[in-house]
Amino acid sequence: MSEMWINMGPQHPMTHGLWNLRVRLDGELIKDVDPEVGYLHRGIEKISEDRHYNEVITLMDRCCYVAGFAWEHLYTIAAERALHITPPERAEYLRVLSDEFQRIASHLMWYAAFVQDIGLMSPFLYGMRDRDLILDLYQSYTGARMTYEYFRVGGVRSDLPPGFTDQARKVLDWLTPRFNEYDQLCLGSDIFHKRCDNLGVLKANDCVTHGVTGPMIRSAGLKRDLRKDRPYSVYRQLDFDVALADSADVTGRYLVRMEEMRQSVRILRQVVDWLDHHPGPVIAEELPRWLGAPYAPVGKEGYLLKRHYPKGVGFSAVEEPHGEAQAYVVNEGGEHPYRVKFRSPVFANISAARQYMVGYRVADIPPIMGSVDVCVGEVDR
Amino acid sequence: MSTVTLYSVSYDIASLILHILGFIIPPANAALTNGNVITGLAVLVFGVILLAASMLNTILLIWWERKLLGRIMDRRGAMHVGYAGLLQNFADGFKLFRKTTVQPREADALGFFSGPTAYMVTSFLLFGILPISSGWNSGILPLSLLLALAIFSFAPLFIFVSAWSSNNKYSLMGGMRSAAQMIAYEVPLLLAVVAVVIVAGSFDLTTIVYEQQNYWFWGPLFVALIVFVAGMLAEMERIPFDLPEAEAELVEGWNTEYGGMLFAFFMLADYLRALVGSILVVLLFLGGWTMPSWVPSAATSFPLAGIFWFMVKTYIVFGLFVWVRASLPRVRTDQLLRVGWNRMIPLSLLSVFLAALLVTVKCVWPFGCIPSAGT
Amino acid sequence: MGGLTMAAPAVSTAKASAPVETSLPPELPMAGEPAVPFVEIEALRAQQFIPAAKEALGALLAEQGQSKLIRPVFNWAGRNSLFPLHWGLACCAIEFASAFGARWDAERFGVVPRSSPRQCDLMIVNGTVTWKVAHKLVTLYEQMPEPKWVIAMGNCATGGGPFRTAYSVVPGVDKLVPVDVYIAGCPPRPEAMLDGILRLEQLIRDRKE
Amino acid sequence: MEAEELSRALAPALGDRLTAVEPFPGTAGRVRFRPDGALDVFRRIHELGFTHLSTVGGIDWVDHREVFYVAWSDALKQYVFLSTDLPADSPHIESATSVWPSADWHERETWEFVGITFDHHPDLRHLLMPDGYAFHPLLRSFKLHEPEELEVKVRHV
Repeated sequence: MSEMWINMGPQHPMTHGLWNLRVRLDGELIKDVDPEVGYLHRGIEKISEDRHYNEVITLMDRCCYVAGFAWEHLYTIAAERALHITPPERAEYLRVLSDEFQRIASHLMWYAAFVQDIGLMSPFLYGMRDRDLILDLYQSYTGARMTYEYFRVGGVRSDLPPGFTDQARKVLDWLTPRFNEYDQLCLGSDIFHKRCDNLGVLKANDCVTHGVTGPMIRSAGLKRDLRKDRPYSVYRQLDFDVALADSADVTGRYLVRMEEMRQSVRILRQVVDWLDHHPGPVIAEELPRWLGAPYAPVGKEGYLLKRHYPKGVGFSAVEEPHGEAQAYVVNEGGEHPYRVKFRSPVFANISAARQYMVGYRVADIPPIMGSVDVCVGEVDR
Repeated sequence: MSTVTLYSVSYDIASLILHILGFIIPPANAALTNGNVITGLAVLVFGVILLAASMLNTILLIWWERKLLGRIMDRRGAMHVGYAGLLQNFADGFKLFRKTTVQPREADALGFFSGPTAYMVTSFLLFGILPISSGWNSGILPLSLLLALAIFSFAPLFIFVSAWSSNNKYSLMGGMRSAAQMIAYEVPLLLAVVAVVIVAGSFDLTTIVYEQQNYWFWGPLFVALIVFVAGMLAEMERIPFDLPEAEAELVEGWNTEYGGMLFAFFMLADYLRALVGSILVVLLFLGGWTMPSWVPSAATSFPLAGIFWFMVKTYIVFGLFVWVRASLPRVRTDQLLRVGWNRMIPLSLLSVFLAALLVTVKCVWPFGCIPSAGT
Repeated sequence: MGGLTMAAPAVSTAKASAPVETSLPPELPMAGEPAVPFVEIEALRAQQFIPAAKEALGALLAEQGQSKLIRPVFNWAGRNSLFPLHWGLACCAIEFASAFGARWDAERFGVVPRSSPRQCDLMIVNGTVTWKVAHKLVTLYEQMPEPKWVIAMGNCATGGGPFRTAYSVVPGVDKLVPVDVYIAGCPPRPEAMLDGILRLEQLIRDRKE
Repeated sequence: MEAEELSRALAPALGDRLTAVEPFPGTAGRVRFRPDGALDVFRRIHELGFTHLSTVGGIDWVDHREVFYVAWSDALKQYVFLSTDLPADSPHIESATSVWPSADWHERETWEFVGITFDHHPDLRHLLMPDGYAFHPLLRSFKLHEPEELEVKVRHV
């Protein structure tokens, strides 16, 4: 059979979202790939220029819908730097709590999708089942399962409900043995190793050259985690290890993500203990009224204060479940940001697709792309 | 009548119908109650019963798979339609019957329509051959096993024809994978069957079952059983060997372009083949409708006990296939073919050798002695 | 220069129906004309016969479709076995997947996602529809065989949601395809999605289609 | 590495192509440079160990446009922020893809949204918007819909 181009997407079970992988095939062998994105481009960066600083957080949840908290955190750090606001410490812990639960939830979602890609049917249900427990926790303090709008520029919206920490500990106790079960289902199977070992290999220096970050670069043995390298929020106070693997293949990425979930559980236990013993305010008190300080009605007169606020730019980078996300917020003194720019890790990871896909077979496309963990929302923004 | 057989039941029904007709239309009484006419109608009734029974069983099998999968996955499966979702598959079938059948503009009409139809018809044909219980078969066919496997191996042709004529790249790749896979696994499958035939000394399925009165073949012919089950999984295109329908990369595989009734044909034929596969495992290795001697005779001698135990065994075997489906990932084409040619064929040759050994030594310790029949 | 000037892509909401061959076959040769090979005559006859047979069959089926016995059965079957198209647009797709998870298990209602539009009855538009994907959405809709339904899941599919003012977003999927059920929420919870499907079942039952 | 250190490392090699090095929170510093010497700056930064280009972006300041780059060094564990101003009438700059291959998609996106042309880019075509989209949406002159203007006319065929 001669070579042919096939379109895998935008509606294809492999894509887990709305994008298109154009593949040139020789029989079953991949000769070339050309990812095509933008089917979910909603112009978040443009709309943000038309929104108040806190309203942008609404868009952040929808930007990456499996890791909404990570993106809220990313944006709030940048906006706080641009507006010269410092959040209270308890708010920082609450953010880390949300972030790390989000990391587990996002990785569980990835697990559910990834095992389907290699044809395992039941773990999809197990991953979704355990993810729902975390979403229940979210619901108890934010009121939503996926789109939280919980962070604020200058802190978080509200404190935890009573009894939350006990509930969180219960969930963590439930999750810890589950990870071993997942491993048994995947790593315990010879077919899994036959399918995933030495597949989608992208060595460390290629990762650096092509801007790949996150579990992909850590699976290549490069110890790169912004939570350790440039600790933001309160990660400096927390004790955890960076998950590493050295095989640079799909199995390596699997191992890294599994270990990250275990490390997140470890972080969360510390955070939950801290939250038990350190009550305090959860939002900065010196906020301007137009930014929605607590108990201050936002009215027309509130907006007048905007002129008293200094100009500034804010740059932030956080370790999102998919990799390294960055935000750049330009504050020109108005109540809207002048320009917001986001760097999505998956955007860069997909753009390097040619490097880790050519030469494999068509049946390898789903596991490889599954191991990249594509979230189209943040690719297209 | 002392024993109830499928043919006797259909003969009774046919004769009843014709006698009632003759009573209603007195002038035609003599012509209608003629023995030849009754026999002719009996054959028709026989066919209808077979068709209905296999269809019902297939639909029940789909239900059984859905519920079992649901339980393994921590959920319930179909619950809403009928008791515990028993009517769900009937709803699916009627719905698909009503749907428009869309023929893609570039598709080849002849292949597009005849492929699924032929696939389903050949799958139905198998039920005329397989004995369900003693007397419940379509008569003594000395080579029924061979015939069953021959019809079973028609499928790649029809799948490939329908995939090719869909004019869809995914369908085409699915069809080619399907053909390659079925041909690769045909050989070990047949060799595993040869092992059974050597021990049983016959190609007739009924005889093979009778040969298992003393002990079932799964013990002494364990290697053959493994090869046969693996080959059957590949022939039935179920996980871990469901590459032609690999949903992750090939959308719906070779039936991507099929909707409506033609898609229903495919689904039905797939499960018919799954049913036949389970039945063959039961017939060849698990003693068919016989039960071991330690089972109390009350459990094996009630009316239609043979059919009952046979169906129980078949559904358990199919349940094992479902269990495999729920817990294993899918393999890749090249790995599948390599395993097929490099591992399965030597294994099946080994099983043939073991069978020959068994026939020579006659007795195997935990299982007992093979009967003198077969010589 | 502004977003408004962007021309809406040419899309169709018309029901996809195969063009029916209405042109009459060529006249059969009259007596006295040069002899035509037998095969050719047979072919011409067949050409004439097939449309007639199709028409008769269609009339028969339509009559059956009106029958008091058959229609309720088909209605029951159609509403109890809704196969949605397996695709994910945006956030709602995650809740769509959750609804098939262990806790909600949409398969209880006979809802099984299929990847090929040919085998689907129901398109659940689960997320923001952009102009870039609009014509693909319409193509998928037209590839689905009749009878088919559309559920607009979430605020984005209903009316653009938070991205309503954006330059690249279709403000509501009902601009592209006819929508039967709208589900509010951003994103709707899985219960809301199941409720939407049950409401669609109710709709089909009431319409007696 | 702080801004002064960065300045000392860069200034001798780059000369007047370097305009300023300022402190910038979250990074080693903000390096301002003249657009005509862009490639030299990229190479020098790459030599300093900033081998990972994170992102490229642009800002429309109405009278001029700014293009910025963020790079990361694994040895220093730090970001560096590069930025330069381009004239609004013909904003173009040398592509960074020869130094950092990862700039490919980021530059395509920047071209698409802010209208900055990257010379010698291997494949400068639409990425997120459909082919043939005529506008650069992130320019200040591009206005969003007003909600009441949203009655989009769909042509029924």
